[in-house]
Amino acid sequence: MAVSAQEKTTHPYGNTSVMGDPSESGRFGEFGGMFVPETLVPACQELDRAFRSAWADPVFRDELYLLFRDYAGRPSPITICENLSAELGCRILLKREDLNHTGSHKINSVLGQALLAKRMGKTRLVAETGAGQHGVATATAAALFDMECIVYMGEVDIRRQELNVFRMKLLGSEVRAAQSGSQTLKDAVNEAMRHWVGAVESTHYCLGSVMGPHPYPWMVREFHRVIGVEASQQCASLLGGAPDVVVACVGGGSNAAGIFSGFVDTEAALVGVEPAGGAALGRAVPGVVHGSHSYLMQDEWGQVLEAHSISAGLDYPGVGPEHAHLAATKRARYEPISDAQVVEAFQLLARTEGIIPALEPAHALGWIMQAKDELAGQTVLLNLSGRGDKDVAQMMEHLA
Amino acid sequence: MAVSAQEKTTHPYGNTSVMGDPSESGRFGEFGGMFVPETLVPACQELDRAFRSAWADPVFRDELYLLFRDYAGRPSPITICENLSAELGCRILLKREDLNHTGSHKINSVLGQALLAKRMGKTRLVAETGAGQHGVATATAAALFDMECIVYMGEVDIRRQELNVFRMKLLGSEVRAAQSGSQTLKDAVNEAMRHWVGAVESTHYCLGSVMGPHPYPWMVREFHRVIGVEASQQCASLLGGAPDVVVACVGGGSNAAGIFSGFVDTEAALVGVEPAGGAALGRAVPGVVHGSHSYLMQDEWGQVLEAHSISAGLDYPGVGPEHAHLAATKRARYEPISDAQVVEAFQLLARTEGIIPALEPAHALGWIMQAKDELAGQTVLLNLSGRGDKDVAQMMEHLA
Amino acid sequence: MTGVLEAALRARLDRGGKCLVPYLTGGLGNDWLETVQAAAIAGADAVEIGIPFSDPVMDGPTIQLANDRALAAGVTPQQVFDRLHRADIGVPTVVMTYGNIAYRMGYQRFAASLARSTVAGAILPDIPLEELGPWATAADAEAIETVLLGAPTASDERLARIAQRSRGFVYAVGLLGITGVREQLAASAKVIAKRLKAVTDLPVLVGVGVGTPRQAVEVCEEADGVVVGSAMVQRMLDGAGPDGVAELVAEFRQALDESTNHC
Amino acid sequence: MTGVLEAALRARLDRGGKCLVPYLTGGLGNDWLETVQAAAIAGADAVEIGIPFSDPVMDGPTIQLANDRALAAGVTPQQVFDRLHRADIGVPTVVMTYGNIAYRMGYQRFAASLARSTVAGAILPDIPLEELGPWATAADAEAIETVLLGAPTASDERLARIAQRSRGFVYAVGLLGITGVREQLAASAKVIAKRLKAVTDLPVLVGVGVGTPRQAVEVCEEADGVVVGSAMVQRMLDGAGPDGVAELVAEFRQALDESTNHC
Ligand SMILES: Cc1ncc(COP(=O)(O)O)c(C=O)c1O
Ligand SMILES: Cc1ncc(COP(=O)(O)O)c(C=O)c1O
Repeated sequence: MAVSAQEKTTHPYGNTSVMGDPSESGRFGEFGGMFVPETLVPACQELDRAFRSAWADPVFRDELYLLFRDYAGRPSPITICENLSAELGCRILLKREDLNHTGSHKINSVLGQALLAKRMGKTRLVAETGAGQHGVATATAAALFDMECIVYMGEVDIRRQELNVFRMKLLGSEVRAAQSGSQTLKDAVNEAMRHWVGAVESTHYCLGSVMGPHPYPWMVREFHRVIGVEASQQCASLLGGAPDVVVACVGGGSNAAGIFSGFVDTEAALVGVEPAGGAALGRAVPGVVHGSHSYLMQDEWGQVLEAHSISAGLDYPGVGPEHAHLAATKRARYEPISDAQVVEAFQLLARTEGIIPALEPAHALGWIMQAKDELAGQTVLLNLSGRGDKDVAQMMEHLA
Repeated sequence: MAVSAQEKTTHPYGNTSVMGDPSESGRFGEFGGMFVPETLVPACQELDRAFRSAWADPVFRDELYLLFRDYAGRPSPITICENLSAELGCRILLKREDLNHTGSHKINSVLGQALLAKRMGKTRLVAETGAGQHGVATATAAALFDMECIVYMGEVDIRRQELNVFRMKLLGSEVRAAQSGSQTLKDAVNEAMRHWVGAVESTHYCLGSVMGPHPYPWMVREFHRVIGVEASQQCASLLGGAPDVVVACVGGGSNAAGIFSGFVDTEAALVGVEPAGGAALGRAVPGVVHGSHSYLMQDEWGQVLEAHSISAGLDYPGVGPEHAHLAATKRARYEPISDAQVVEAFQLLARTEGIIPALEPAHALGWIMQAKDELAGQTVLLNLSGRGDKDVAQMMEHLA
Repeated sequence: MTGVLEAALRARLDRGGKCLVPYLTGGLGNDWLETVQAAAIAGADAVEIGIPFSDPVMDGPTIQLANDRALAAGVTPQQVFDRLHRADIGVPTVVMTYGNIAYRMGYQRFAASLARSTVAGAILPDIPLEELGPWATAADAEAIETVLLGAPTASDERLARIAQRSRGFVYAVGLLGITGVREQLAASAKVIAKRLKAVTDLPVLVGVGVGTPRQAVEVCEEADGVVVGSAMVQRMLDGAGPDGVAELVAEFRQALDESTNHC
Repeated sequence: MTGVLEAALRARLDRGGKCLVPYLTGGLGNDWLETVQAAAIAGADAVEIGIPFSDPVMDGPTIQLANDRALAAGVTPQQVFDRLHRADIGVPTVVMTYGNIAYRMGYQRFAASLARSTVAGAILPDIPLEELGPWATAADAEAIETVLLGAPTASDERLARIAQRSRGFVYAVGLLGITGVREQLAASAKVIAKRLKAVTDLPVLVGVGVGTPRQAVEVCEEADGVVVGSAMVQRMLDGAGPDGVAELVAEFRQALDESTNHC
């Protein structure tokens, strides 16, 4: 079974686990943990136990594998980009998460979490969403598993993304406005957590990235590990081994964690690309918010700042703790990219390869464009985490 | 190689070929042919020769197979719909063409045609499009193959579908308005043909369905046959044989032809579903237009009528000649469905399975809903020809 | 047996002249039949009468517009036939329409209707040689001369087969493209005329892209004559009436006659 | 060694009374410190002072709004400390804020700041038992009493561990949910109080969902007292000023006293 093929990665980078299991206290090096209101601690612990047991259970893995294959359309292919490679002077391979059902990698984790929630006897899902990608994915899983679902979305985002709101409703979910704070993603996380505090017994909080309290950063990464497992097998057969560089965009960090996990034990350089206006890793200021100890954009007093990015999916001021660990241990590097470069990349991929990327992975391509001298002659695997359909209207206005 | 696995189908239904090769004169029974201006006859004949030679060439098939796999994301899975089956009382399987790159089955034919055009030394593609699906797919292939591309679209449709116009431009294509007649799909076909008449030496006309002059109906069906080949193998392993019923929507008829071809030599009932307002097969009035002899919506004098459907992709007054043949020989039946039933089906699939279908295949589901008494206990394979993202804005207005 | 269309054209050629066949849209305006008659008087050797069709794929914007206008006014093929019936035109007529109009009426009924209206010939541009059988049978039975098109894309061998099956004349397609007036005569126009002349004794008339008397004269260095469509139809659309169209026909006539020193 | 917070609460309990701890948002309005003082005079046994945080996940709309307003006015933790420094309040104070405020300043510096401002205790609701180590070390060193929360979702065994590590009192979370006034006292409120009482000698005060004097009296059938947050903060938001808040504190005081026949 493809999913379970690469059960354990080896950890050649020091004695703290590098993309292996976190410590007992849910830590990757010094990052992670379970910084949640007391009411949620038993729920997180229950989830930790349930996930450990499910993930060790071949029946659960089989079920998830079948969902991945027969519902989500996995494995996603790797596309070798001849035209783009010629243009940039390095060999570019795309891991095509854009071809998954609902159009991004998000479906991997959402199917895993819904399956787990069902196994735990939960009947409801609650989720946060920014632009709506994770909300639509969660609503999708809720429809499939016949679960009630409530999605929190910032009031401002609800107005900006009315089509995704409609999608979630079509899928049978209820969308609720997060009206506090900046009324965007981080406030939706707050509201979803608050909702969870009040409904913790019947409800699973379906978190959208490798963030939040333990076991989320680990669990969500494990559900996305399929990206890396597939990609490493595909690269083995296409390239005879790992690529020189693996690049992914980083919002919370789930797609990056998924693909990095396939290559962390190889010689490949791992590069995460953040929006310049939301570079939690780039600034490297630690904090404890939304459940974990990680890097966080904040002012001198610890008040959380708003991130700013052309891409709603990267508009998050924090980042998953495992990335903080990968950055601190220097196993991965993290680079900022400007909105303008992202727009260039978005257009370049469409024009040269007939693939309109989501703005999020266009960040990763933007970095490749910018670093092309450094990358000359190398083989670069880019995680194309989602398709650009959701961004086309925005880009039409932007480029008008 | 999966694509070539089912090289020849047997023809148990009479002595005219049923989804085998057409006759020398490009006919399926009495339908088909090459009704084009003299200028285009040599081009169609050249295309016929080129296609025959390419299709017999394992190198070409391999190349196409790799494109299908590594670029378009094939094979598309089959999803067994537990919830929907419980609701409708028959076992429903979906062939997931919605998961293909660009979101519908259209990519199959477009990759085949572009690869063939390149092989023929053509440097330009011209295409017609209605709502923009085939136009976007063609523009995609043009970008990938680095070919010039011009897409004709009705002036009215250009206004209705500005996002798809923008997509095509992003992909490097030029979109031109068809300003004559009803300014919709059939006029775009006229304009594309006119353009082809004037540029026939350098240009391949990348037709969007199993219509037009020979060899298009045959060639386009052959490129889509991958749907049926995969599905028949998948059904063999899932069901131990063919399903009881195979259902697909019919505009020009390409997705239906693709999936039918995998089951025409089995006991499975084949059902094509047309919009009630565009039921060329339902009315069964023959005509010769856009290159072939087939059924056609027309007035008593032979003037072509406009089709009316909630779904732009089925808004075409004609139908591919092979479907006329399948109808005349009773190997397939064709059923009309109302817009209202389509909207129900659209919502039902989203709510029960977490899959938002395109409005076109929602026609096929609408028929299943309507015929559920007849279908009770049967196994029904539905070709989910595309995803609904393109239709979400329209449905939001419609359901508001 | 030579048909009336061929005979009329041969008569002009025998006199050392070049043939002029204006194309006029049937049913476009109330005076379209008068326009046909005026064109004949002004020097047409035959008149091509378009029967409007909803989807004219060989036609450019001018003739498309003429079609759309006529159809919007409710014109039907039958009405065109009815008005041609026993109309005194003085030169042979040939209808031009698309396959589906004839097919829908039934090839036999269509051919019979033409014969009853004393139309000499028919041009169905989307019924090429390979598909001609059923129509040709019906047309031949009613002695309707079916004019076939020969285009630059055809091989010599194909042109020969086309010419052989054509009746009345061979319609040489002057360029790769649809009907419409161009600034310049395409180089292909004389080439196709020459190629066709090499394989047939029938009159070879060039159409598509012959929009001015100068172009007509130029192409007639090789061709036996011209079919002039969009330029004529544009006059009809402009509301020039029978006189206005006749004037243009006369200009072409004069130019052609002068070029051959023929009157 | 019993801290001042615990001592003050025990004193009330020893007199046969029930403890009342109003929660007030630090920095909300210019008169917030006067409001704290007025609450003390009106009968609070201690005052909980919220330090505004941008992302208060345990708080409902009322306290969120109070946070947002105070932050919009530019309040910083340091300003709250500065005003508390040597202010004469008359009862112990305990700050409530979220982990990141303390973490960002540095746990030691944060604890030292509290001590310098004679704040007796601290509540950091998103630093649960498992994550408490570094903060507890810093707090203990400065003799800051860290109040821990015990929630209905915890096992008895967990409640015992929480109570054992708590200082000052144990904060019993009255319901599954965030702060805010409810119509009815949740059934869970008395249950959690009883469960905690069974595992600790520390005062057990119920907070979250105690919004009226009646609810306070009801829950004190099991609990040693109450923390009243949103109801108080709502008065501050309504602009009731020190007197308006004091009035509400007095109502709670009176109801609790009457229920115990204590004065
Ligand atoms: C396509 C796509 N990529 C990336 C992201 C960012 O999330 P993460 O960093 O967790 O992969 C999102 C979030 O919405 C997304 O939609
Ligand atoms: C998703 C989808 N299905 C079906 C069709 C209809 O085409 P056909 O009948 O050729 O399959 C279209 C046309 O745009 C389409 O987009």
